[in-house]
Amino acid sequence: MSASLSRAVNVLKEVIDAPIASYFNSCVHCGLCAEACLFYTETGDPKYTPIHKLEPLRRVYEQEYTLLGRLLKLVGLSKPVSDAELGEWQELVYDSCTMCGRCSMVCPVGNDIVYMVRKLREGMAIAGHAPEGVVSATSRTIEIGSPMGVKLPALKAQIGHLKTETGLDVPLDLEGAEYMVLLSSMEIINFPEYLNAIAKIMKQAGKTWTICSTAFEATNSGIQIGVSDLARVIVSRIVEGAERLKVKTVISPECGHAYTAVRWEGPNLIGRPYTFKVQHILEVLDEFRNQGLLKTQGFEEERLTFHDPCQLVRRGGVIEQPRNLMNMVSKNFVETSDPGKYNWCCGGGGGVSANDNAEEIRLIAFKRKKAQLDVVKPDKLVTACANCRIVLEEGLEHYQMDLPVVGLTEMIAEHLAES
Amino acid sequence: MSLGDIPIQLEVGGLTGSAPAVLREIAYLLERLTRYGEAGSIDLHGLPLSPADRRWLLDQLGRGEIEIALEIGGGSRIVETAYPGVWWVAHDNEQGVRTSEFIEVTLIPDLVPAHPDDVESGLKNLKSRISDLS
Amino acid sequence: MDAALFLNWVRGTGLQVAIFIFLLGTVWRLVEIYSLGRKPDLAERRHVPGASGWHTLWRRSIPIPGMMQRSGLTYIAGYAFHLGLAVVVFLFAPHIRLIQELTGISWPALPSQFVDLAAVVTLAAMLVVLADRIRQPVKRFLSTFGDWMAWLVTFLPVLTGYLAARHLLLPYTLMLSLHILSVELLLVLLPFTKLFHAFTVWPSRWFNGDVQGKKGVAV
Amino acid sequence: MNEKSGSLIDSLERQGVSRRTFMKYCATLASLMALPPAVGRAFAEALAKATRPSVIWLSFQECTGCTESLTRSHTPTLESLIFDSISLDYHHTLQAAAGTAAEAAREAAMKLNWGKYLLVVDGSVPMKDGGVYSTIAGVSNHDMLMDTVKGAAAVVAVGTCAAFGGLPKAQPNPTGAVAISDLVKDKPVVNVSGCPPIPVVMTGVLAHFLAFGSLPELDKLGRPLAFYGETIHDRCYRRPFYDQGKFAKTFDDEGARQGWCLFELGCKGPVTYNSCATVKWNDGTSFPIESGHGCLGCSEPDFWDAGGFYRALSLPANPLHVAATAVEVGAVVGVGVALANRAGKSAAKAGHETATLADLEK
Repeated sequence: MSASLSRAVNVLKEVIDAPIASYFNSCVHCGLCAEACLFYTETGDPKYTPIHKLEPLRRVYEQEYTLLGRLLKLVGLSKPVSDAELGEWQELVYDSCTMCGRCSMVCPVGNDIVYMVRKLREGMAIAGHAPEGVVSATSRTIEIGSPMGVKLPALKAQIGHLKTETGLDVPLDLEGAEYMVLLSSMEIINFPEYLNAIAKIMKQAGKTWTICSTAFEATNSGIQIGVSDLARVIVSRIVEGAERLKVKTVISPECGHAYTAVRWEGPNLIGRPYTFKVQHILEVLDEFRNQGLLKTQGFEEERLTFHDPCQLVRRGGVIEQPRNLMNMVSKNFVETSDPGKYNWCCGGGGGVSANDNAEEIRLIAFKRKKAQLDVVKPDKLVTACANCRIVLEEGLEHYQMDLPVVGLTEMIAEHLAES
Repeated sequence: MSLGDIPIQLEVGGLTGSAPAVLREIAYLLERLTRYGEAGSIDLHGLPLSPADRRWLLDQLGRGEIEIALEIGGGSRIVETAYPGVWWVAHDNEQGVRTSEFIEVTLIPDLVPAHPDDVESGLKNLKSRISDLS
Repeated sequence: MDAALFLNWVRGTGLQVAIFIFLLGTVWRLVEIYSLGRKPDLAERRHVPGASGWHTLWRRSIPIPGMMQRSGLTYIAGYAFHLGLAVVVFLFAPHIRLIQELTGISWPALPSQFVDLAAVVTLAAMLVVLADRIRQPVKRFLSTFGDWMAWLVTFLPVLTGYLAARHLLLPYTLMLSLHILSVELLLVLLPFTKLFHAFTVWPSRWFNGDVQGKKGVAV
Repeated sequence: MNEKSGSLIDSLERQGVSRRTFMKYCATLASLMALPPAVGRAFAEALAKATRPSVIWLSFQECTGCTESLTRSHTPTLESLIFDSISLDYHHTLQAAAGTAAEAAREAAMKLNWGKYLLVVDGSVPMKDGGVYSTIAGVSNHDMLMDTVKGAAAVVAVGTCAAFGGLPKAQPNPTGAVAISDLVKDKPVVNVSGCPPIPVVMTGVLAHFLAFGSLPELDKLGRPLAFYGETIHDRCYRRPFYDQGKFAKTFDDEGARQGWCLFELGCKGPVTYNSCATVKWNDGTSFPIESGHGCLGCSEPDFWDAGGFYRALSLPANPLHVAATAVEVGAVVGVGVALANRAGKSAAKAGHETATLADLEK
């Protein structure tokens, strides 16, 4: 057994717990999870059945933590997991899984399959079987601070830009601010409107806020590649920044997995509860709306629909907020089929958008979203995740659909009442 | 209170469908009797007949011309049915309980003719009686 | 061995061995599985009504929107045979009698005609499930020896039970013995095959519902 | 008992039994033994000419119920006449001789009829502790059986004790009781089981031996097939109720009054091979089920330990008495695996090397 393989098995042994054992013992091979997975529904290839993607993890579980499995392994009836096998599984565990968690919604025996994919990735990555694109994104996040290589000067340039264009201030490292705003690289580079929107909204709400110069990046490739040790390094920067600046609330940006990383995994990664609150920007906006701190004027005339980012909605619990906000500025908001927690993924989550090997299948999987949109026929597609937004734009372009995609926060900002 | 006062209902069910088969068997045995002179018999105890079956069978067979009553270790009856050569033979024990029951298909049932040995000893007895007369 | 001795064996030694292995296996496997434990979740939980492990215990019995259209057969046949099994196992008078003998607990039975019907429905549904497993690419792809065996050892008790109750095919004594024997086979294999989902399904649903419930998602 | 001259029919005639009476009896016996009519006639003729055999009767661990059953007819019947006409040279209960004289009679009969006498045994043989639990004249049952069987033509084990061990062999079998067939391997053994057996079965076996010089056809348990070929259930007059699913639930409910099937009240009819339902008891009066009580299964091996007389056949004997042990053993195995798992997981944690970027590159 190679060193990397034995480390991988060791890591899997660490992460296997009672829920995983319960799940593997519950699976009846009914195949319903396949019907919930857009990689299966759009290809019809049974190998994309979610539970099948966990085969190496199941074998490690049985061989290490069940008496019968150990005996079978001892007499050679159950083959140990090999490095080559893990290599083969890369396609199933990374390329064709966005960790959207839809399979976990349908499993009749209640198996949380995506929970197990997340754990299997720990071993896959240590064995050296994470896709190159995701590995380099992770390297850049660890070494430079952002998966896209955005550094503080670039952010400062954007802040300066904003100041000259709108006259709005973006306070850097303001100690004692109520809110600490995080950004995703994409928002700094591709969608600077987001920062603009935050500044406007915070001003209207009259809240103090800040951006931490050592922790402005929210994305966490460590979560996507599935290496907790690295994810911990990344999330610790935010915790440290927030605690140093003594903020009350950290705001996760319009980025799905960033929310999962900082809101749900963060405390477990650092091994203690936070001393601050974490909210998604949509949660904050909805709270402002409730408190009358968010006032808008006018409505979008066009037919709008909302794409639910998996990590935000099904995996994050921010379900009603985007709908409240949509209705605040739109009179023609229509839902696609399977809205909210039942949504279908854009096809680019869980590191798939950063994974060059997955480009082809990602576009095939996009047919799911396309079919949904073909039914609703919106004039504009709204979402709340920069990664979804990029993936949607690419998919729409590939299928030659002329449909603009906008961020919800930025759309709200456009309708802010002039005070 | 006598045994008869206890309301035990032994009779159950109706016809089981076995009785007609017995009729066919009788016809077969009769054919053998006429063709080869071979006697045959059917042991009714060995057949799962309900009381209703038995009554039905008796009705079907009807009554012939001969009825013989024997007193041999309990009563026995040999009754000719409406079909000559077919006899209903029923044996009771000393307590009057039916011990066996046969349908015999024969010119004359075995029990009826006297045994040569018995005839011989009967003759001997008769002769001694005659000699006593003189 | 004649039928009487066979029946005596399956009712006596056989059942004893089967129950022994079943109980032993079940306790062993449950301890083996759940002693692995899990780490406490340190993230601050979101409180949403209806989002908890307990809710998921029953909610997971209902297919999510769209799944009925995509996989109706799996759900309907699955429901039919699980409910049918429950009716046949727990609402048939002689079975209740048996449970009462063993535990002292009893409840009203369904008329045997209804149980007969349930048995037929169960058998039919199980045949459909089998055909579907053979025909449907995903199910065929996932199927292992264990799946076929689990099907068989579930099917046999229902089939032999039905034949015994209806006095079909073989003498009652022999059929009853085969029925008990097939149940014993089921008991022996249950803790060590996917049939163990009968137990683990509840904690599994609870875990899933709990993890997602903390996030405020009712799954 | 020493009169050995003449055929059976002669001896019967002397007692005033007519030939027709004898033929009627033979017809009934043949019917009970399920002999085909043709064989039945030959049977009567052969039996009439048969001579009286010597019979030695040994009683071991028994209650004398079998002897009672065989000898106590209400009135002397032909059956008992045949029984009386055999030369019963040794029988504890019936013989006049006692003590040394009795044993001497046995030895004399053995010597005189060596190789020809019929050995009848009732009761089981205790084997534990050298067989001390039952002795006759200081000789253990085992030794007396083995000694007497040497010159026997055949052995008839009368009653369930002799045939299968019976009540003395019931758990926990304190005397180590065994059946005759467990000990006698080199002589034909007929098991006339039942507690007690039906008298006519005994007569049937004797008559067959007398008429044909051989033993009747036996089933797998060594019982005459003619009498043990079908179950009580097969010939039960309540069978139609069983088939209709009409069962008495208690001994005094409407079903019981209607004469419904006693299956649920523990009747062992379906698994008991005997001819009570056709031959009946007390000179053909009735049999247990006719009197409203289920069959106990007394002609079957180990009927005493078959799970209770009033438990329906479909109910298991007592499967839960192992439950506590099973749960304990399961818990021990489970905890054992759990401890090993815990150790494995701790080792995995201890062996954890913090992942670095370098680890991600293959």
